[in-house]
Amino acid sequence: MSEAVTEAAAEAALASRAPGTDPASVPGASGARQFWRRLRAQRAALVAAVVVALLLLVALAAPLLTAIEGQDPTTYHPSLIDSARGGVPVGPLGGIDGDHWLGVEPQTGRDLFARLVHGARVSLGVALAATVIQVALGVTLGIAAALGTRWVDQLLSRITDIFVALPLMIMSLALLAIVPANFPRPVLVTLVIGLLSWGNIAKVVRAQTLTLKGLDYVSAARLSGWGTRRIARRELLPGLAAPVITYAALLVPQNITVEAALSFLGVGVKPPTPSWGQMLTAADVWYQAAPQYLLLPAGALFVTVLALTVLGDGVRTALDPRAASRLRVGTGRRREHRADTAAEKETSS
Amino acid sequence: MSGFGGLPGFVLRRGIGTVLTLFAISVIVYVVFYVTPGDVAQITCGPRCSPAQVHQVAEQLRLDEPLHVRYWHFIEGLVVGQDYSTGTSVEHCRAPCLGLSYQSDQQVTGLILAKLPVSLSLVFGAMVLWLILGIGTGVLSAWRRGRLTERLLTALTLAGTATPVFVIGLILMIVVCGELQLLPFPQYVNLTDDPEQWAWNLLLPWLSLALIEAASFARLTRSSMLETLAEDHIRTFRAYGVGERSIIGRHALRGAFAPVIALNANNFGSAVGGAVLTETLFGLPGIGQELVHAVNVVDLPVVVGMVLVIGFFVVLANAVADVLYAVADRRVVLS
Amino acid sequence: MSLVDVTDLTVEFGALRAVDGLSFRLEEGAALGLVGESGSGKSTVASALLGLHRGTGATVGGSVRVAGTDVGTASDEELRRLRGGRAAMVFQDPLSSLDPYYAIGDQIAEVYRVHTRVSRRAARARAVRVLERVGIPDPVRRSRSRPHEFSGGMRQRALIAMALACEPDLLIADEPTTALDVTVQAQILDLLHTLREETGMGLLLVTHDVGVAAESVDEVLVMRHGRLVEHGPVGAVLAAPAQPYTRELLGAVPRVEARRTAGEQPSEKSGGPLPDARRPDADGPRADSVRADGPRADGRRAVAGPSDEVVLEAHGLRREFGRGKRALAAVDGVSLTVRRGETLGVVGESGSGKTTLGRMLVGLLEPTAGEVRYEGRVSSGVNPAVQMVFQDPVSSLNPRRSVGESIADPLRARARGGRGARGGRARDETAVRARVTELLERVGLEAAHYDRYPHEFSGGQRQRVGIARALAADPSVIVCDEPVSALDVTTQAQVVALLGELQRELGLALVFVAHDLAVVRQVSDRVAVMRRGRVVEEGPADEVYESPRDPYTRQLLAAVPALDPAVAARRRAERRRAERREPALT
Amino acid sequence: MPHRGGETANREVVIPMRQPSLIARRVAAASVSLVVAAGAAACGPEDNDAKASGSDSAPHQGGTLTVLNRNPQQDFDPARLYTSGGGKVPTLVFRTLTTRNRENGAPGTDVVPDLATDTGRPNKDATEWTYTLKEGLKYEDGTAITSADIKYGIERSFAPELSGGAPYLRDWLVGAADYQGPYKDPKGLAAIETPDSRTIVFHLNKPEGEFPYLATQTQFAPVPKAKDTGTKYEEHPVSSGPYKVVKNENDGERLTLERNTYWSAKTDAERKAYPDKIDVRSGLDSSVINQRLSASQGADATAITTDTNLGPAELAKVSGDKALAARVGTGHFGYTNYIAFNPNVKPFDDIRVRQAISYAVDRSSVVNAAGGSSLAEAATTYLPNQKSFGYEPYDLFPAGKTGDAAKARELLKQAGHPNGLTVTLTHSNSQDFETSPEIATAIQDALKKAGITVKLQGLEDNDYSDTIHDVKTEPGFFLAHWGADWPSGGPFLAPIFDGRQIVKDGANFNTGFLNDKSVNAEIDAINKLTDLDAAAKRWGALDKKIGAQALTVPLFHPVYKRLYGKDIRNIVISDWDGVLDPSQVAVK
Repeated sequence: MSEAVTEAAAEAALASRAPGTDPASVPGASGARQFWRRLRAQRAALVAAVVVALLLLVALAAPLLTAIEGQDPTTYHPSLIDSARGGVPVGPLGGIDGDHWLGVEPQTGRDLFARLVHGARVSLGVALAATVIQVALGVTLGIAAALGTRWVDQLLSRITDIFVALPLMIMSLALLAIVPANFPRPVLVTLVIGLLSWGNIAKVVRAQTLTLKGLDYVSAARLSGWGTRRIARRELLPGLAAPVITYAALLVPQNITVEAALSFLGVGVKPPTPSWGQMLTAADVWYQAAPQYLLLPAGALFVTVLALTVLGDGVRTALDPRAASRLRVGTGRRREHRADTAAEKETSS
Repeated sequence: MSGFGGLPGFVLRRGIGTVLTLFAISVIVYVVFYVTPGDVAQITCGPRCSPAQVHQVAEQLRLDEPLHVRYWHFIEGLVVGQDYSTGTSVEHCRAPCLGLSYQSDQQVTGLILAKLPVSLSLVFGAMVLWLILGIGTGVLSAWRRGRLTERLLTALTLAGTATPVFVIGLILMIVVCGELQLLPFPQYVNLTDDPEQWAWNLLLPWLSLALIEAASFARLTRSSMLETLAEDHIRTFRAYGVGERSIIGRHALRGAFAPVIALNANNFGSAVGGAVLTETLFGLPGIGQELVHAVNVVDLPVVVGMVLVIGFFVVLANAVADVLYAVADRRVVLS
Repeated sequence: MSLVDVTDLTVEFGALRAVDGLSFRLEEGAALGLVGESGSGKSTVASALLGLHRGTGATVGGSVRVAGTDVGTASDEELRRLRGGRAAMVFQDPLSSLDPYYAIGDQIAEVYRVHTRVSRRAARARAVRVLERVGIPDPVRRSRSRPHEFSGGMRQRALIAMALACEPDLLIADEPTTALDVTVQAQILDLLHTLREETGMGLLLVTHDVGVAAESVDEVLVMRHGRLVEHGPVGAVLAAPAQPYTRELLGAVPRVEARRTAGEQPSEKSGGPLPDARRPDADGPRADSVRADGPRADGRRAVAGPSDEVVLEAHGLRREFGRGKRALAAVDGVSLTVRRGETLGVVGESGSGKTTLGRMLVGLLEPTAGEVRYEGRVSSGVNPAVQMVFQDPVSSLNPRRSVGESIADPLRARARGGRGARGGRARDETAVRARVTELLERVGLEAAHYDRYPHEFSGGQRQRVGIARALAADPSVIVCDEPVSALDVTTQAQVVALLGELQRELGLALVFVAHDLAVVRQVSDRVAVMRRGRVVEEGPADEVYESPRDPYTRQLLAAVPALDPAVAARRRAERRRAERREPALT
Repeated sequence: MPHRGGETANREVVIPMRQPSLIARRVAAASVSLVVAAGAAACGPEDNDAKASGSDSAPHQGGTLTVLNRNPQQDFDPARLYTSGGGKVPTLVFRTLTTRNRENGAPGTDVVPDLATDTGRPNKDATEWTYTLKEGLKYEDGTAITSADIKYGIERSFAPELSGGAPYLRDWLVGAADYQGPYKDPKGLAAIETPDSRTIVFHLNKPEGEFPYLATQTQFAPVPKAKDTGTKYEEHPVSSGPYKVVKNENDGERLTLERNTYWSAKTDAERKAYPDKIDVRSGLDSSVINQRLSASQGADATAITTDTNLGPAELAKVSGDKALAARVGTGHFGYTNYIAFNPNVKPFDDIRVRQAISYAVDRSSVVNAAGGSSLAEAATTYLPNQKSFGYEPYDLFPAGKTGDAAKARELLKQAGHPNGLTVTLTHSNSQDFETSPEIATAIQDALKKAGITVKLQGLEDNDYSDTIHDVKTEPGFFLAHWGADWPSGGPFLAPIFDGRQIVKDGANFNTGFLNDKSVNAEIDAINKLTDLDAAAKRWGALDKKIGAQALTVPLFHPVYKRLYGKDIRNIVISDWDGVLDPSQVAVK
């Protein structure tokens, strides 16, 4: 099976090569606490984490926010647009004023702030849910391929190749056309993205499990009489956390852009449910007549993808012990020294 | 030990693997599109056809046969070729024959041969650009790691991934072709007819497709170079007074070569099909655009033919990557 | 003016002071050995000579003058001219010290062209000459092959060739032979010796192996915690060490000529704790510190010495890797027996198949042919009665689970499976925890360590956890795969002693797989010597060591570095004569 | 892919963009790269400013006309084209018995002779029509055009391999219902007689006064039997018009036409054919097309488009630039977008509910969703607002500018729904701004005020047309649109309201299932008339009579606004199809 993996996969594999000692670790701290300490040490990742948290909050509290503004994403305001000139918003800066914080949508006059906020709900929701599906499928099939017999490995790898070869856009078009209309569209889009593009993460997990399988502590677990299932759960899964989380953090922004592309092809989320992809598709031709109609969703998309990717990089560095040492985590070193001397005194007293 | 001993065996194994994969893809596509709603006969016959006429068209396109019979014809066509009546005469479609398009009665193989060069020239050109842009930025940010240039470049590359192609493409076109009128509006010119015009017209589509892909290459080049710089042999060369420039240029960059090949293969493969957005935006008559159109009118032969072509390129790209990987890093034995 | 003049050198990494006010001098053509355990700062000193700490954030105090250049104040340009031009360095791990993607010849040529303005072709010719000089056969063809196509020994020779390229005045060798087999190590040390005779080059040899120092240097300097302990001519220091630490260090070094003293040597009572300082350059796991009050008698004094009842047998074991014509037989038909309470030593160089054999005995690897019998019955797959202790302390314990959890694994597995002979019905949590605490203390650790994580322990402590985990399954046989080769000599002695005690106390059968002949002799009742997948000689330890029948065994024993310089010189002469008769170059 | 849902559907005319659903969202939107300036030359619905400044200097022969289109000239075979009035590009190659009058505005909706000497001579009850060909008509290869070629051309259009044409020949010609084309039964159609090489007689199974209109369609173009190659004929059809096909790449993606030397202006008063060469390029994105036309660089200066409208976004820009606004051609086409009811589905069986919805609908937000008042005009009548249709303005259920919520609530109360109603509006997911989600959401919002909560059901394009045209699955309340095959009330009202056109087991267009004896009789009566103006008046009256049943709620008529290159001369935009006619245009 071809060992070629995608960029994120290659990075993830690099990140997880030697889980073991690392000079920057703190005694008594379990993996998780160290992870947070290393993550906090990276300023960019911290800012990104805050931004992502904010975005999630906005997505969740969308109805509340629009209620505060006193608008909703679907009411038309014909009075605010100039019908003779193609429906361009009348007010300055695209109709930004007291009760329309970010102006009004051309042609329909719907409130842009409300649509943007509700759009976040769909775009982020679809992206996160699709990532969960991809990770779940990728991990299970990846581990099964690595731990199974040669024949199982060949079969699963062949299936992975097929799914990687299937053009995502085209198959989504077909699948989205087949399913009857009353099926909730955002859920359908999530399923399509999730079920079609898990190939790459499966390859990463398989490669990583193969390396872990060779490590002594996994052989020791087999010696102590444990079955393959328990070994997979207790020994392998924790080892997979680093590459999988790293890869997932890079999948989310990818999924957001795929949803936008599907909307561009006319098969994404259907009106009246707003999504950033949909707004972008409708807005890009208004680039000169009503620029803010394009800049808002494009800006939102950019900030989200930027924050998620920076956070992803930060997570990868925090999870990879070797990278942590490259980080020269300043604060940790002094405390660590004190802890070591304490440990020595204690053991040799 | 070198990877070359296994090349003929490897090529044979991958060849069989490719055929199996493509066979599976064709079955999946056939089943998925057989179920797609939309009465093909009605679409082909036209909106105001009487039920009798629709039935005649369905018979002529052999639509009323069950799925497995139609799939058998498809395989028969691939192996032996098919005969189609054009009314006045019988047209033989030589093997490998992918059938006729329901809409245009053109041989799908001919359609693909006409459209493939467009998609390939788009994707190959974009590949060259995204490699230069991506690796260049990657090396620069690895060289200047920690300093301002690196942060700037990383933010720029992230911007690339964050904006969809149809936004970048359109704005680029409006600014460059419309207002500044530096470039002509993209209009596909055959490479064979006029290479200079061909490149001139494709410059903008190449740029917008490359901007998106370059970002992931920049990030990968940077991280694998940093990884290589932490290796022991870099310390050896430093201990022998070798200058920083050649350490970065000769050794660190060489280390990043293998992962970059792997990523390039994957991106190239999916770009052939995935460039549909760029093709649609710039009106390039490529495989992606035709495929999306065919999906809309449920033109099964065209859809199956083109998905197979795209699938073939993805699998081919991965196989080539494995060989290059083995060449680049002799320690890898071709599995 | 001396070749190297170091006065009051201090090197600090943040708060850690790796080298603390060290001063020494090295004259033209002389050879100085820096000896010390991991974390003693010896490698940091070596790197300081070439100013490699510059730009890495370390603070370097005192002055270092090498071949007339003051490294501290030299400009980057001057420093670059020094490095490789006047002083060259050879590193420990030959595989990772060369660029995997370029041919060996090109890499040497590249270094050569940094210091002398010559054409690419001339530089490559120079590379071929120096490769030939260090004894690489067919140098023209080999200069075009890549590092991974060379064996360990050949790669180290290539690195030495690289150092020779610019004819430096000083060669700094940082643990040059640690990663090599003993026969190859002997050849490399001989090579260094002949090269020094021919070029008059000065040598600074950094090693943790006192024997290696004895073989190749004029003076030796013993270091501990970045400070000088003792400095003098090698013969005097080894014969009559003045400092207590040196004495204790030499005492802990296993001698290949010393017979096995059955069981008196207690496992602890090392002369006071050996505090280990966490050094960034620690090139091995930290020196171990052990509880002072020794193994508590827990009432079950098993019969001492091996009984004649056979507990584990291997018949015609064979294992192939790879498919078709490129299949490689790692183990090619091995039969041996292990009796209860007895230690079988399996010694051999890397690639001899000893580890594969160990894994087959334990059931981790399915043999291609032949079978393993436990107590007479053929056992296939994992057998709880046969456990294993692994070599690499880093990867033998799951970093994400506490030490106590890892040890409790076999107990919980047997409780769940209910298969074990003495496993009670539902072993509840407290019983498991009590048993684990008992095991922790039995191997010299503490109950409190139950919830600590592997990265908080030294190499030696981790091996003790590995042993505790093996004991938790109440095995009758433990296969130890290079259990101590990753540890410092003092820690090594303690772990070996612990194994001996456990064997006597619990009547365990041990299979001790290792490449270090001295350590194997110290622990084994019987010894099997392996070469290229076959057992070339087997028998009682003293017989095999004192009157070896097989020429390969003789060659192995001859290559073991002697602690007495005079003996070492005589052996080198013998080897050179044997060399001329039939070059056994791997 | 033929346009479905509404039923003018000639692929080539493409009323505002029959775009495959994937890029359809571009239908009205394409961005133009000009700086927006205040002021507007936006023209009112009535007058169309075809007399742009460009046409003052006299047009000359020569040069190359470029046509930038989004949809390819697929199946460029006279038998397969479904055109209105012979189409834009096809009419340059295929002359037909009669054709549309090539003049601006309303006169453009008349029928004039083309290959025939007159528009046809009917017998007294218009069941038999005779035509005589002009003298000296030749094909591109110099051979003479005979009446047998016209007969063969029509017969070919019945072959299943060459499907796609209009249904009228099948419905009107005697014994044509199950004829399968010359390949299956070579003896041909008895209903068409060719007594000699220049006369041809058509026998109809019922009176059809508007037969001359039908004779404008490409099926009436001559095809020499010797040169017929079945489905391959489209690659190089034999031309009878001013231009011949030199190159046809990828089934109409790129079509190059050059002068047909054997065509003579003497026998063809309608086609000017000034340019020497015509380069028809397609597959372009609508933004690109409008960009190029506005920039007018190089070859684009002499370029037009026959299928890409200005979108609302561009309109907002164009109206700001005087020079550019002058290069916008405005055209009207007989087309209506409306809400359709299925009276067999509750609660729409109650006429008061249908009336309540008619009152409540807010046409201004619908017009805005369709691109604003410059691109769509509110409609209260089913027939389009053009004289040729016998347009008679009426507004049976006046909803005013933003809908009459009070009247609607009152009617609902009477109908037994005091506290409002919940209904489901079915629409297509393709963004073609007729049955698109945007229009549906506009209606949803409009009816909210009248207490009617509307749930939306969006179907994929193919799924949508199958569902609304199948008697068993037709929803109760859905968006639809209809256009004329030719500018007369006949093709507009008959298929939708004639009881005998209800099709049980196939594509049914009589969505209201109206089977009113008096309506059917009136349709037959009008069909008898050969005086087209008289017929138009009676169609207008019939429209009002049907309107009372409130089976449909007319919403808006589209207005075409299209750019053309700065060097384009002699602009002619008729009301027949509202599109700039390439046969009249000059580039020098």
